[in-house]
Amino acid sequence: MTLIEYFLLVFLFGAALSALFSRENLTSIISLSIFSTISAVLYLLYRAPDVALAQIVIGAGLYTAIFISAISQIRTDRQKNRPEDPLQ
Amino acid sequence: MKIFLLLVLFSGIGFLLIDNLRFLSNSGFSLGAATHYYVTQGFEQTGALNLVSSILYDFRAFDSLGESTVIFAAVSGIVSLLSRKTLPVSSHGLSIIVKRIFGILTPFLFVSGIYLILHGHLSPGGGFQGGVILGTISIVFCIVYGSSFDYTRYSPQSKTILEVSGALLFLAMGIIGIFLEGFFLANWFSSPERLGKLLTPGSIFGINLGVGIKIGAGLSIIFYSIIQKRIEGK
Amino acid sequence: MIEIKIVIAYLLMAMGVLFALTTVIGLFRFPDLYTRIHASTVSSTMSALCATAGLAIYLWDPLLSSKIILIGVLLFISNPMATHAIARASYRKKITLPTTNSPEERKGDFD
Amino acid sequence: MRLSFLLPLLIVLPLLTAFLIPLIDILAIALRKILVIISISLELVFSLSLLFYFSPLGKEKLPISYYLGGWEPPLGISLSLNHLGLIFSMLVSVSLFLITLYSLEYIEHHEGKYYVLLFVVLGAMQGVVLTNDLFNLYVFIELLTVASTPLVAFDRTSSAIEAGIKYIVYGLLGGLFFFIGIVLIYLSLGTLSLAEIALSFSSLPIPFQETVLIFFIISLTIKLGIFPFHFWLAKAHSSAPAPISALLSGVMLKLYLCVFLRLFWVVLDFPLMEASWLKSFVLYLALGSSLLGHLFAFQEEDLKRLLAFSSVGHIGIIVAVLLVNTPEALYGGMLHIINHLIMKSALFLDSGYFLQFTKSHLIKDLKGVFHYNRYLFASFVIVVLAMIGIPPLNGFFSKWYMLLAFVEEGIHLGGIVVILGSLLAIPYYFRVISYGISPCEEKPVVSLSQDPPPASLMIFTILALVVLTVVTGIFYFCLNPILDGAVQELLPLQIYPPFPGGS
Amino acid sequence: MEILTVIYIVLSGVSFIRFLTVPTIPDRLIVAEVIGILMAMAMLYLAAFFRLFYLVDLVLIYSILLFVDLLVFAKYFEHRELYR
Repeated sequence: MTLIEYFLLVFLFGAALSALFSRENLTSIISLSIFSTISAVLYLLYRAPDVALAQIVIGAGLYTAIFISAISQIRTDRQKNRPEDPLQ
Repeated sequence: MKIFLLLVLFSGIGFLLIDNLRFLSNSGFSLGAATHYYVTQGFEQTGALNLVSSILYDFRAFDSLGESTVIFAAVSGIVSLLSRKTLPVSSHGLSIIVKRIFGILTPFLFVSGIYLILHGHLSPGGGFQGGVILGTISIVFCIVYGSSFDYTRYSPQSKTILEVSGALLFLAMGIIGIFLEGFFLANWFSSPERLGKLLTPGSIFGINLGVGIKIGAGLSIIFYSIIQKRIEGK
Repeated sequence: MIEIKIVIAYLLMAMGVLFALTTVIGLFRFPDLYTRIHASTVSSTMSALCATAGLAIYLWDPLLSSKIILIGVLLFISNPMATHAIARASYRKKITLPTTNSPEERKGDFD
Repeated sequence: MRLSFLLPLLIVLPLLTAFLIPLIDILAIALRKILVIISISLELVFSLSLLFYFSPLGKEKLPISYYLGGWEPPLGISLSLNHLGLIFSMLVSVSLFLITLYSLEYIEHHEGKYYVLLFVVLGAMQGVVLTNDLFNLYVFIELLTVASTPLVAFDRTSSAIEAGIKYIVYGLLGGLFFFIGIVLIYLSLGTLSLAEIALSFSSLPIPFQETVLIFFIISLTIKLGIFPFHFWLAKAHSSAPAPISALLSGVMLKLYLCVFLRLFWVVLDFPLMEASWLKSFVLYLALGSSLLGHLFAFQEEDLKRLLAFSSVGHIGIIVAVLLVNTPEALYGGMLHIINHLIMKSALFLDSGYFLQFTKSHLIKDLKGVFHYNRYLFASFVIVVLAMIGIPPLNGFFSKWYMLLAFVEEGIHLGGIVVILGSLLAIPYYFRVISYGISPCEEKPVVSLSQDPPPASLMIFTILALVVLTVVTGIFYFCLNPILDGAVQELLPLQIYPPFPGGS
Repeated sequence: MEILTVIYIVLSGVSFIRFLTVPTIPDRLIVAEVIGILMAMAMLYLAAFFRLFYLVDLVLIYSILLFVDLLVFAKYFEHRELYR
């Protein structure tokens, strides 16, 4: 079981790096969702079902929706002709 | 320059952490008297089969009060920062296949959320997780059926009332504890023979319910205030 | 009797693993998006069904097996739905159109 | 010990009010002001009753504690109150009372959410002061950060939003370091109660202790705005509305100083810190930060940024003098905490009143504000004199004690920084005053034609703070019993709170 | 049971390599879906291996939320906004 732990940790690290260094916002958020899934499996391996449940519920259900709704508010260059309104 | 300084700072901190964690894993983690008490006496003293829930909502319930107030403050702040825009109501949604299938799936989601909240003291889960699932249902309505589906049925005012009533339920549990046991946020679970039943007459049940309602309504409010957008040309 | 049950369960689990392997190979080998959708959805749904059915037979406990089968049914319903949504979105955004059978000819079939 | 239920009540009452305000907003908006006034007055009354019941003036002796949920300290969370907590609890109640009264007339939009956040901040502040549990302390600090960020960005101009983003990023960064420290302590000691940590922290190996100390020091350096992390502070404190600037710069920084005092003096091992390089490093860092703050304030054009940078200077000198760790130094530092709270709140509230009439916050646009309300401007001048340290006012005495403490311990750089700070403060404040008094014939201010808005409560709060300035200046020795108790608690070889004899 | 868990986790890890090399965003969505399903199966077998059967509830919740996730992504990808 320790071998699979190390494998999951490497996998987790890859997902985190992919979330950091990807060019598109959407790709980073998908990576973040994968990240939360992997960490939930890790929590299950360590037998912490409460934490795993919280991680699944928040990471899969909520983070992505909130993050996506936030990045959908980012103005592209085309729409940037309203300087008086910082929150769009 | 700034990035270089930050790198130096963080690498130093990482080195310190690794060094000291090695010390910790050599000398063994110390579990204090409190942990021993939680594990051995937690069931009888709190009436919750789920130890995590008993620690969160009974031994350290004041922390949970603070944390749910963090959510409350975040909701208030987001609403006050983003509330100048009008919500464009739309009922496009996704295709008919998705709509019908989510008609089937949503009851499952709802039941599992309610289950997590009500069985918070018996199985893993609790108010927070169940509340998040209830909030997710509201998000799903917006995604699948268009934003008018949820907005016309449950107005922001009713969601605010739900959120506030959840928070007040939490405080009421604490204040009832003063009258029954003599301490704020005391658990008024009194009969050990009811250990493991669903309707335990304890404050953990009520606090779970309050936190669940509050978190669900609060997250729904946050989502709907973030997706607000001014319609072009109006 | 019990041995037959266990054998069937192991057989189903092995089929699940086989389908999962097929999914991953398909993800790697297929050339464009729409064929990869085939690989992922069809065989991963099948994999999930086989795995849950095998586990349910292996455990053979009324409440637990019904819960596990419920998971399989939910995956069976919702996995094609999600793939449908993704495929529809990518068709609308005109991403990696297949070279033959171009969507413009078959416009009515997709809506 | 019957009255010890006041301790949780001090935290729960503001939270209850905050939860009730949205409900009241839906039912009847007119009731909101009444609820706000009643609640803040009740809070003040509770705090005063604590003062007159428990303090050296009263019947019962400090410290007292309250066990939440009836669980004894290693199991559950307990609240405790000693002299230090009494001082800060009083300060928070009184200043929040005045700030709330001020903002009843100052805030124009989204009043409901404003009061919700203000009361959450009040509850979190009382929680930070009163709690006796490390993780609970972290929860309340986070609550403070999260609840005050929307208040920083409350004007919703682009600069305010930028300041809010900076504020929350640095606040959460500081909270992160704090959390790592908590994790290290919990992994090694297995307890979170401050009293138990204080008992057994020195049994750990010394490099480990130093690591924990470094994490807490980084965290509090970020939160207090000491030199390498000072840049977020001026922006955040200057672009908030005036009562919030007073709250942040006057009260919240002092609250982090309270955390600083409690953590390093009584919980963690102060003799270790004194023995190692950490103490002198932080001391000279704070002195340099103080000098830099005054220098930045000297060349600043914006009035509120000037006040914020001056605040950086004063916080640096207070941290430095507290680290000297003699009774005189602790006494002078705590006196200066109280005085700086009063003076800075008064200055921010005053400038909030006057900046209503100008078109921008720049100092050169302040021309002629003297003629709107001469009495208030005179009060501004009085507070500025106190800030510089003119003898009969309160700034003088605390600066004098700090100077004495520095000189007695042989840290002459500290004395030089105190004097230089005062000398630098003279020109930059007098520039403001001279612009204010100068006539405005050649360049009328934009809103000159308007009558000043009816602002009796605002004027009342400012005058109350000015009266406090004068009174604490002349009768500063009235604070001596409580301050002496606090200094006695902070000196080494004092065990933090008593376990037995709780409620 | 544990060998099945290991197989599913390794398969999802291998498909994560494909996640990094795939050309377009819908491809990534597909790969994420596959990873999610494989991980759900891994969790299921883990529950059976540990004999902690309340973890099955957790997989149930995860298998629904995964598709909520994918729908959010698909909708954002299609419309670049969520309120429609």
